[in-house]
Amino acid sequence: MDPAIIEFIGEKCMISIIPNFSNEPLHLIYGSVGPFRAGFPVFVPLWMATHLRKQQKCRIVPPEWMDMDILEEIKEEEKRSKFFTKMPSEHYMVVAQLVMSTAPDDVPRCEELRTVIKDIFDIRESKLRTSIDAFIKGEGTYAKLDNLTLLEIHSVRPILPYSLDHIARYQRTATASQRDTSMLSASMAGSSTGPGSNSLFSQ
Amino acid sequence: MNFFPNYYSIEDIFVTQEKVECKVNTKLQRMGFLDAGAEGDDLEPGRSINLPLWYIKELKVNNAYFTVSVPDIYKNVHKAVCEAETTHIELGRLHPYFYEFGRYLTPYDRNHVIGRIIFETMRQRVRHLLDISKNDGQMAKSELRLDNIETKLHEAGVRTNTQYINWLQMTGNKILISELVEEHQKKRKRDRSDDEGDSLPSSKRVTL
Amino acid sequence: MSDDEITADLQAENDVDAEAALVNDDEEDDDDVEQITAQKVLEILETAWINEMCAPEILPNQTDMLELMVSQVSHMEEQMRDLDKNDFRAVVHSMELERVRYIMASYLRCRLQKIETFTQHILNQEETREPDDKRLSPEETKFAKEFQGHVDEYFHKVATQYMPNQQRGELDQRIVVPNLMSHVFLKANVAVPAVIVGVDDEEVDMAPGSQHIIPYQLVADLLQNNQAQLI
Amino acid sequence: MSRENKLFGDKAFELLKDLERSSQTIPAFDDDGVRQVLEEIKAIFEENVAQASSYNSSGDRSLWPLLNYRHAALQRNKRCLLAYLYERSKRIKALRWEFGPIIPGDIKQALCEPEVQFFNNYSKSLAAYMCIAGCSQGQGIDLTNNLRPPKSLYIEVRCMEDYGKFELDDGELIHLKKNSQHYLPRAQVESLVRQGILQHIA
Repeated sequence: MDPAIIEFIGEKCMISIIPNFSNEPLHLIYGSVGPFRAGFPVFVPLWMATHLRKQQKCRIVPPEWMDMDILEEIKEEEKRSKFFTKMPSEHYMVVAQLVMSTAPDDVPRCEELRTVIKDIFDIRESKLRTSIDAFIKGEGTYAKLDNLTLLEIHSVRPILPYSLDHIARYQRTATASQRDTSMLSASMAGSSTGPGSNSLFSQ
Repeated sequence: MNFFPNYYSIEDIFVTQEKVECKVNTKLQRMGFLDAGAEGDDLEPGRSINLPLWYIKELKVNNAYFTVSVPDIYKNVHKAVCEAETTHIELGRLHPYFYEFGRYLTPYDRNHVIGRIIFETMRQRVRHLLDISKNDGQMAKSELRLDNIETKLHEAGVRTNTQYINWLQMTGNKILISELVEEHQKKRKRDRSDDEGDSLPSSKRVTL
Repeated sequence: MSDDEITADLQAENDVDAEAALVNDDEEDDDDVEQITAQKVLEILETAWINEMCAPEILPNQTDMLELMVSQVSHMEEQMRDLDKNDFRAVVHSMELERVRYIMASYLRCRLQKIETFTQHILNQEETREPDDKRLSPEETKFAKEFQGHVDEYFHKVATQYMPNQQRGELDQRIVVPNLMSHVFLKANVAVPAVIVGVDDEEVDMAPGSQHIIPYQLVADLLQNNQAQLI
Repeated sequence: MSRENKLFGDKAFELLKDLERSSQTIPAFDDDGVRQVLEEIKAIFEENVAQASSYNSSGDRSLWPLLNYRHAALQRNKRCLLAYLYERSKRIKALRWEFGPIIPGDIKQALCEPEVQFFNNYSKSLAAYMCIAGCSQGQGIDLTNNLRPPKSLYIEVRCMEDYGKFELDDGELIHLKKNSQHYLPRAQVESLVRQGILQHIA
């Protein structure tokens, strides 16, 4: 996995365009798109939208959530909430990135949007690192990650899964040797947090 | 990439190359070669010698020949571990394979603390690893305070972060020359300029 | 051929697909014919591809789906041949085909990598499996056996023929196996009750769409029956 | 304590350490090193056999720890040597993926004869697999292509060397001259970019 693959997966999202040409529907393997009528919006996969836009065959209609008021509200909510809020799109970063870089002219207040979306991602990413810390110190090897998008999950890959593998490995060693005596487990920092902190990841 | 040592794991072979201090319990015939200070052919009881982990790990914990002395490095971090203050420790300086070496020694530790210590230390330092992976390349290696395992995790984390930044700047999508081909081209170029360099009088080579 | 005819052909092709003309070819009995659209085939392949990238072990092969998709792709190529390569439709179809080819290539590469890493282990496991439960395709099995042979031959010529007293146990010790307890990211497709999530038998009910990080082995069976997928 | 003590297995470890340290594509096969390790293995084995038989006949257990130690040393030598070969086999496989079925002469020189054979065998099996991969009808999928998610059908490339004529699938002939720029189908020139003949500029 890398961002290019995550982008590839996100490019399947449907997005609205306004074509400047007319054509019969296209029967793609992934499903039919069209018919295309000049001046009328039609939904197409994101990869097709960016291609047509580069060929100047359409304008892209930014999704509803690409709006300053809505995103500011999401950002505030994300700051307030202890958990991860649900994003308006599973691939919000990919959609924003592709739409704003191929068609900045089609997006009102493009630069401001770019900043607020980056802010939201950064807030969530740093929240993710804090939650991971709490979860790991809480002796968890399992956690719920609801509402995190693929790119956000990817930001802690591979450190998170690999560290958990190591921790599990050393825990097995420790338990095997410690079955009888224990000199310090009670006084060990962190163990007092106890299980249950894995719920930090979601409601 | 995922750490799960097998027979061919270079990493694990490196760890098991490490030496451990052992006390000789009984006279061991013709094993004097293990003790540089030995006078005769035999290994004498009471001597202290360093043996490689690849041998130690084949012995039973309660074998009659040697008693393994657990290195102090683990005892020394005990307090920091209890206080959850391990992120400032230069693990790599304590031992290049702090975790894996400790893992092998766990059964020999009669106080049963090493296993717990490496486990707790790793748990406490994941946050540090995630954080330093965000500021790539700006820190000197010693500042990172990592052991070998952590270094690998850190490098992987930095790679993730770099890819992400490249993606944000839309520079990650080009097809690249294969790494091996590039290395090979560079080497050929180097070899060629070395050849030219050799033909120059040595006084001129300084300016090259 | 005019552009109209080609569009019509492609359309016809897809209309047939929509009525489920792609047929599962290993069933002789007409009643058992399983019908499936090209779109569905692509979805299955895409999920299999992502699962394969994220899973530590090799997963069941998707030869049937691959064959259907390969013939779909070549069929479409055939139909597009006479279209002007700058035609809007030709470009969009080609782009989609490139995406499909990438998924298939990446998927097979990923499997090949696992086969090369865990060759002996995978071959041993395949031997214990019933014909219907084989994870490798016949081509993969052939490749795996050849590959194991090449490695053995190399090792033999350079080293092992000079090594005295090789024991059976030593050979077993050298088998490389995947870490089934490695942590993976998982998304539940449906509600899955009572999934054991820890060594101490702690249980969790997974809601549809919920996401988790968990040791692979604890959820491996959820992938097999598509109750969940790796992400 | 002096570092002189002979613990066995040092040469074998060195093999591996040198290989690990090399950033080169693949360093020259260490013929001499491998031979030394094999000799050490043989020597340990023969000594152990001799002493084990005297132990069997006399029942004297006093050499048991020594036999034990040497057995571990023998296994250690084997492990290091085989890990050395294993790591090399991985790099040889990488050559096939990165350079294609023909590797540059100077790299080939770094391989010993059985390694060249391994490369050829691997190359052949891989090609056979790719021919039939995914379908029984004989139209394979080239797995050494399509390495990255596709973004566009055409890419802008600059030619890095005088390559000569290159024929596209539709029969069009392109003259690839050093520093010339072209707009070409991605799928058809991906491998030229990977080989460093073309550079992907946009």
